[in-house]
Amino acid sequence: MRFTLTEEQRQFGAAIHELLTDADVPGAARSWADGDHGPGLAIWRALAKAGVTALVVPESAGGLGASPVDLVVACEELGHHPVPGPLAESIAALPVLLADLASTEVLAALASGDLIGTLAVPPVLPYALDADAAGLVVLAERGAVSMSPSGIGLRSIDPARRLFALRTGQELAANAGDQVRAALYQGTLASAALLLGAGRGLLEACAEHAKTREQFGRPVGAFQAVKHQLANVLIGLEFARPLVYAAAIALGTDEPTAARDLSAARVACADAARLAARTALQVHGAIGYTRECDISLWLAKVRALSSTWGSQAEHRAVVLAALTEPRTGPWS
Amino acid sequence: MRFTLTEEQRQFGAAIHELLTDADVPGAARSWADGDHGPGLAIWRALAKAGVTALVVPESAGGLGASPVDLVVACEELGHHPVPGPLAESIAALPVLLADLASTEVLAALASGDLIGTLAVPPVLPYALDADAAGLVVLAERGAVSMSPSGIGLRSIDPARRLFALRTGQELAANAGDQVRAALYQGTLASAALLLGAGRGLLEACAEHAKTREQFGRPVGAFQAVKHQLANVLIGLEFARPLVYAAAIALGTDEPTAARDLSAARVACADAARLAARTALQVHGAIGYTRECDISLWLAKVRALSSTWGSQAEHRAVVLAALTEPRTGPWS
Amino acid sequence: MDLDPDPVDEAFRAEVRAGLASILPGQPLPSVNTEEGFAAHREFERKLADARLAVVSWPERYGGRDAPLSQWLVFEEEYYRAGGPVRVGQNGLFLLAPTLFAHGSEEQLDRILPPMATAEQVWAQAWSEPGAGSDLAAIRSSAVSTEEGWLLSGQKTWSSRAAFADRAFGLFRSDPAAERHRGLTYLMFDLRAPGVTVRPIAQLDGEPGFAEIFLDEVFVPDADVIGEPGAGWKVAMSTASHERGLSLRSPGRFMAATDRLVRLWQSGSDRPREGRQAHGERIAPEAPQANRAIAGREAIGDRVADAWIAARAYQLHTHGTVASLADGGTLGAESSLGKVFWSELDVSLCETALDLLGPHAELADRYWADSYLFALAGPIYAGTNEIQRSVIAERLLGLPR
Amino acid sequence: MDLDPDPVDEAFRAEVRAGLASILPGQPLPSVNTEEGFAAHREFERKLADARLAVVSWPERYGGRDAPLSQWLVFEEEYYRAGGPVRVGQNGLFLLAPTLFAHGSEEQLDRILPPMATAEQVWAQAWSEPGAGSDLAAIRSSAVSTEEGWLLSGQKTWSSRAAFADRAFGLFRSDPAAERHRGLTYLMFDLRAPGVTVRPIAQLDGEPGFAEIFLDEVFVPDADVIGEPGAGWKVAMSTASHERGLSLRSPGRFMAATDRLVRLWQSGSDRPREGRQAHGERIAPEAPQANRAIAGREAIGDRVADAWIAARAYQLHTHGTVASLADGGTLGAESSLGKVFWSELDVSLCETALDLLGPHAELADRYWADSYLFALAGPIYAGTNEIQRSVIAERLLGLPR
Repeated sequence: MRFTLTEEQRQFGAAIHELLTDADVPGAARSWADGDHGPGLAIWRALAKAGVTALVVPESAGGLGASPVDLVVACEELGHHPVPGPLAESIAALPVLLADLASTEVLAALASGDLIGTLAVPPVLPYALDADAAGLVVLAERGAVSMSPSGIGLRSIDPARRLFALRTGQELAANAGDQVRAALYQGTLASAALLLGAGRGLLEACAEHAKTREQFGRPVGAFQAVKHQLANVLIGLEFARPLVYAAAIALGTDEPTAARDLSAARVACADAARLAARTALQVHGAIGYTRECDISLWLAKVRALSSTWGSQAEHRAVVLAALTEPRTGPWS
Repeated sequence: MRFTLTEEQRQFGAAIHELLTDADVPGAARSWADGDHGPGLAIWRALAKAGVTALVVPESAGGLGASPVDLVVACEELGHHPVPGPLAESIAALPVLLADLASTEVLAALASGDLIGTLAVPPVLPYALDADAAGLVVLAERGAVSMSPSGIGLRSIDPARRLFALRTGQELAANAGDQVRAALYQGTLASAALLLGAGRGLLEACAEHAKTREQFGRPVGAFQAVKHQLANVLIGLEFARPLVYAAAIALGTDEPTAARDLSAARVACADAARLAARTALQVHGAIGYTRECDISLWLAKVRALSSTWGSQAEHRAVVLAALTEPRTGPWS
Repeated sequence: MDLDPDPVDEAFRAEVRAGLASILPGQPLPSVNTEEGFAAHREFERKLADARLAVVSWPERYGGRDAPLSQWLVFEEEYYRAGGPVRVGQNGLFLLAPTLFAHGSEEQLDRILPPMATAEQVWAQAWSEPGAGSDLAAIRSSAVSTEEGWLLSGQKTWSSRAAFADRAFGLFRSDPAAERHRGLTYLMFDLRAPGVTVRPIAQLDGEPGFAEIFLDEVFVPDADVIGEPGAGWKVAMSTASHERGLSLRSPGRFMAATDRLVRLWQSGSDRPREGRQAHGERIAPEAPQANRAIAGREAIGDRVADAWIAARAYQLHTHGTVASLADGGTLGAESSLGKVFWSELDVSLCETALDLLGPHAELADRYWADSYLFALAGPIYAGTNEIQRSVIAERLLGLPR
Repeated sequence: MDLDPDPVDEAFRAEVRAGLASILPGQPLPSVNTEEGFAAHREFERKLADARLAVVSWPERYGGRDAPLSQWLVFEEEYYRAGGPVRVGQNGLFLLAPTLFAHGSEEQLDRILPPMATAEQVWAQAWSEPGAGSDLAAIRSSAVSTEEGWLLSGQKTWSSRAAFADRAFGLFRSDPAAERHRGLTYLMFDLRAPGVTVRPIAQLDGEPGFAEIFLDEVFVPDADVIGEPGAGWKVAMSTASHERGLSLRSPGRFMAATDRLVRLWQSGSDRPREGRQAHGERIAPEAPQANRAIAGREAIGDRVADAWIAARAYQLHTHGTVASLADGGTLGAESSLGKVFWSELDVSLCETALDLLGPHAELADRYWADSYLFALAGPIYAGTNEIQRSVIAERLLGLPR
């Protein structure tokens, strides 16, 4: 047993972090919210060059066939910064869903980043995220998978997310329940890592703010109430992270505990990110309640993401069921 | 509407507080725990003289026939100090249970304090508290009420509580479901007020400790972490109290919402008292973990009392059921 | 001690209910944070004033009914029950007016209250500054005394309603040599006066719910000082207690929201029960099937129960406060207890509803999503909950500063 | 990155399991806080040492197996899984021994470790003083240097195991002119030496789990100073990090407790599954029907899930720490994260179990009631969680002091 990232994986994460630090991700997220996908798509291209979009695509189709652990490494950074667009959908769920259903060309295009995809899987995932920015829009309903004409966009409380209810279109497969479930698992794993990253981004912003913002003649970070709240956020994140890696390992090796481990990771990551969001708002005060403040980029995203790819109640129920009646999973 | 105590009720509460402040209640509680009921019984006699034991007994039987609000006033102080013995049983539940079932002599003896009673109502109340200190031990099971020979005493985590599993004895009534339920309601109300009082006792001890105990060169109460924890305790108690009075009013006027109001009050009082207990231990540190420290008199009592007279889960379920399907109550 | 409804209050309730039913708009009004919506809300306030429902607790001469506090609570219950629109004039009605009643001159009352009641004049608050948030005593905006009055300069921020309001009130440093709580003066000013620049700030929901106000030698006559010059802190603190306490968050709001939460839990829809029409809400209720898909929702039941218990506790606690005030009591540091309690209750009940809505929770422009974003501000404004907890510990528990 | 069990570790696990099965008592031992129970626990430790299971991670020459950290965790998992008794020697094994390995002389290691491993000598800790709890640097007990050694005077308190232990270790002020962290010396002393008075203190459960120690010119030879005189704070801090971190609360404890909680939730009984016999526990498992009567227990399911998730997180986090230490990493302020996490997890999982037991929860001398009382001490000792949170904020997040 060696429960730690390889040096290569660390470097991969650091490279994505560096790439995104140099890019103006907050600016791109704001443009995305205003309907201008340009800067965001430029970041996607840079990420594609770094291999992020190819991770989950099989090697046979031009992808990297990487492990779910690599996906987690990438997604934590994508949430950390926070990159707009249908990340869990395009880089995690769809490559799994379509591995056997789509042509090599489609998979290769997903891998190269030339094609961005999104999907809806009602009722778990009733809306397709950012279908207006995607070249591939997939609907999976009752085991049937089809290409869908994208519908009308609905606003999310996260202005950088637009949601689309889909109609059935050209059928890709009629009986793909197993692939759909596998895709949901992979997307859920990505969402957990995205939430973890978002929590980290929020905490870092808080620490920075608490060191510089002064009230009552000293930095707000010198007050015990602020210290202890931020310490709790760090504790939440630090103990959520190993659960995500364990879930990635279990998913990658198809362990019978994979569903349990995945749901446990999602519960912990979403709880930790929610605590980070609540705390960030409290530590920032009114400035945190504005669009101008970067923490707003994470606040609503955490709320939105933590209720998609399964709700907290749903994932807790999965864990409980797995503990008491082993071998059940969500969406099975 | 006038949702405030009368001047008379305030004075009644103040008188009990004064009486108990002058008595050595902590000493009596420790003796009670050691099996010596003497000092505790002396306090019971003083309370009887002040009218506490007669409150719920009908006037026709020599009692005061007072309102449940008066009972709450008294019980908050009894929890506040904290008096040992089967309080909710002897001064609240039994007078209601036996009003129609027992002789006037028995009721008059309960009222005068010459007789201390206790009861078990399995499965809600599986053990009779302090049967070894009671002259009247009652078992109510499946609607049947009987005088019971007291069984073997079991230790509670509160050393001042001894628990007795009962066997059926001389039958008082075969079909007294309504009276049993009414008795449980009255006892639950008393338990809520006892918990509220215990929370207040804990908070006052904390405030005193925080003002005098110094660490790092200043009183620990000057630290924000201590301040904010104690503020949360006060908030919990202050917003639990009106729920208890509302429940007392509803019970007294036999409102259809009585069961809901009672359960709401119990949930809030037990939660507030539990928070007070946890916080008290944290604020006191190691000294709070000892028998020598007075807060130990409340700590285990809060834990014990908050799981008897219905659990928190049970009472929350009652509230939820009443909101969605009005006219249901616990134990109906 | 009783909870029996007062017959006079209940008669008043019936009148309020009927009055509101006749004037509440059939359709949700557009957002108060748009020019159109602001105008629509102002227009609705005028109708409320015409029905003598705008300021029921004020003296008749200012447009009120001299109603006791208990009836003000009845009004609030009915208003939220009916789903009435956001009160566009709330800064004036609930913050400035109580200050004027306590410290204003007869002339000020006569001049300011009537157009406030009709929303002819809508007020913004101008408390915070970039360097003075929780630490309000760090105010640096200045009021320089001149022969004719005062010249205000500096920057205010987080001014709610300032994007479209007419006038504003706040604290200014009138004695540059004095520090912190001393040497501050409470002043009112015109948001359209020369020297005033208002820059709207987009809130989390994207709307300009508040703004920055830049002041450059803005002239204010002496008549617009409230209380004594230099005594502004004391004057403002009486308002702060109102802001934290009863007036800004009456229990009616939470009872109505909790009622809705219970319906959402029970049926998967929070549409009003038959016979009750929600008026004036911007937002459609959730679809009936919305929460049906949420596995594991049973476990959320406890949180629904807790939300109701807390809302009920807040309502009862308020009844107690009303009785205590009627007996001549005053509202002091106790209002900090309520501030922390209602603001956390509000967030928690919205979060519970969103969790029940699962993947539909993130849809914007819905009742619960909007309420949630609004609730998030509660623990921050009117003195952060951290500040309130310190106040509680020091003033109510006697802990050392 | 993997979680595959190491075959060598698994072979070790099998050996531990078999070894424990052969020596664990068939009946719960009497409480370690009684004279009889203390002796029984000491006797059990001797058996453990005979089986070379007492100190698996120590060098062979001191009674260990030179086992890597991963095998120490395996040992702990098996020990808790089997329901092994409280380790009576834990103060020595988990606090003093790591300090000796880091700062002790060869002579000290040779002299102190072997009888510690066999529990021939049981150690108490003597950190706190009446005026020095959270603020450990306020220590006033003195060590006066003499020609032959040191004379210790003063008062220690909350010394766990001191009522029946043989020896103790702690910090003493050796330079009366120095303040706070400076001028302290780390010393070991005999609890039966002339001048030592031990006064047992009754804990919440009524048992003398700790004691006060009064010292009146107690002689200690130079050989019983650990590290340099005056450098005691630095020496002690290395121990403190161990106390907070891995060694005092290995994940095995929480996985075993959570397993039991799940059974309680599921079946109303937490009796071990067939084929697993709980050894050495003082307390009988709960009766099978105990929680059947608890209405509303469904809502507790989420808390059961959360307890398991947290225990699993702690276990995985520990695997990460083991890997990081194997790569040459060190355990610093990060141990504060674990301290807060495990201590809150412990309380919360016990509270969940008690809530499932309803009115049976308060019965004393049962597994969960005992565990709960024990868990309550967690957020207090080894540095209160408030202290830990400040350490986390300052050292890991860089917030100003």
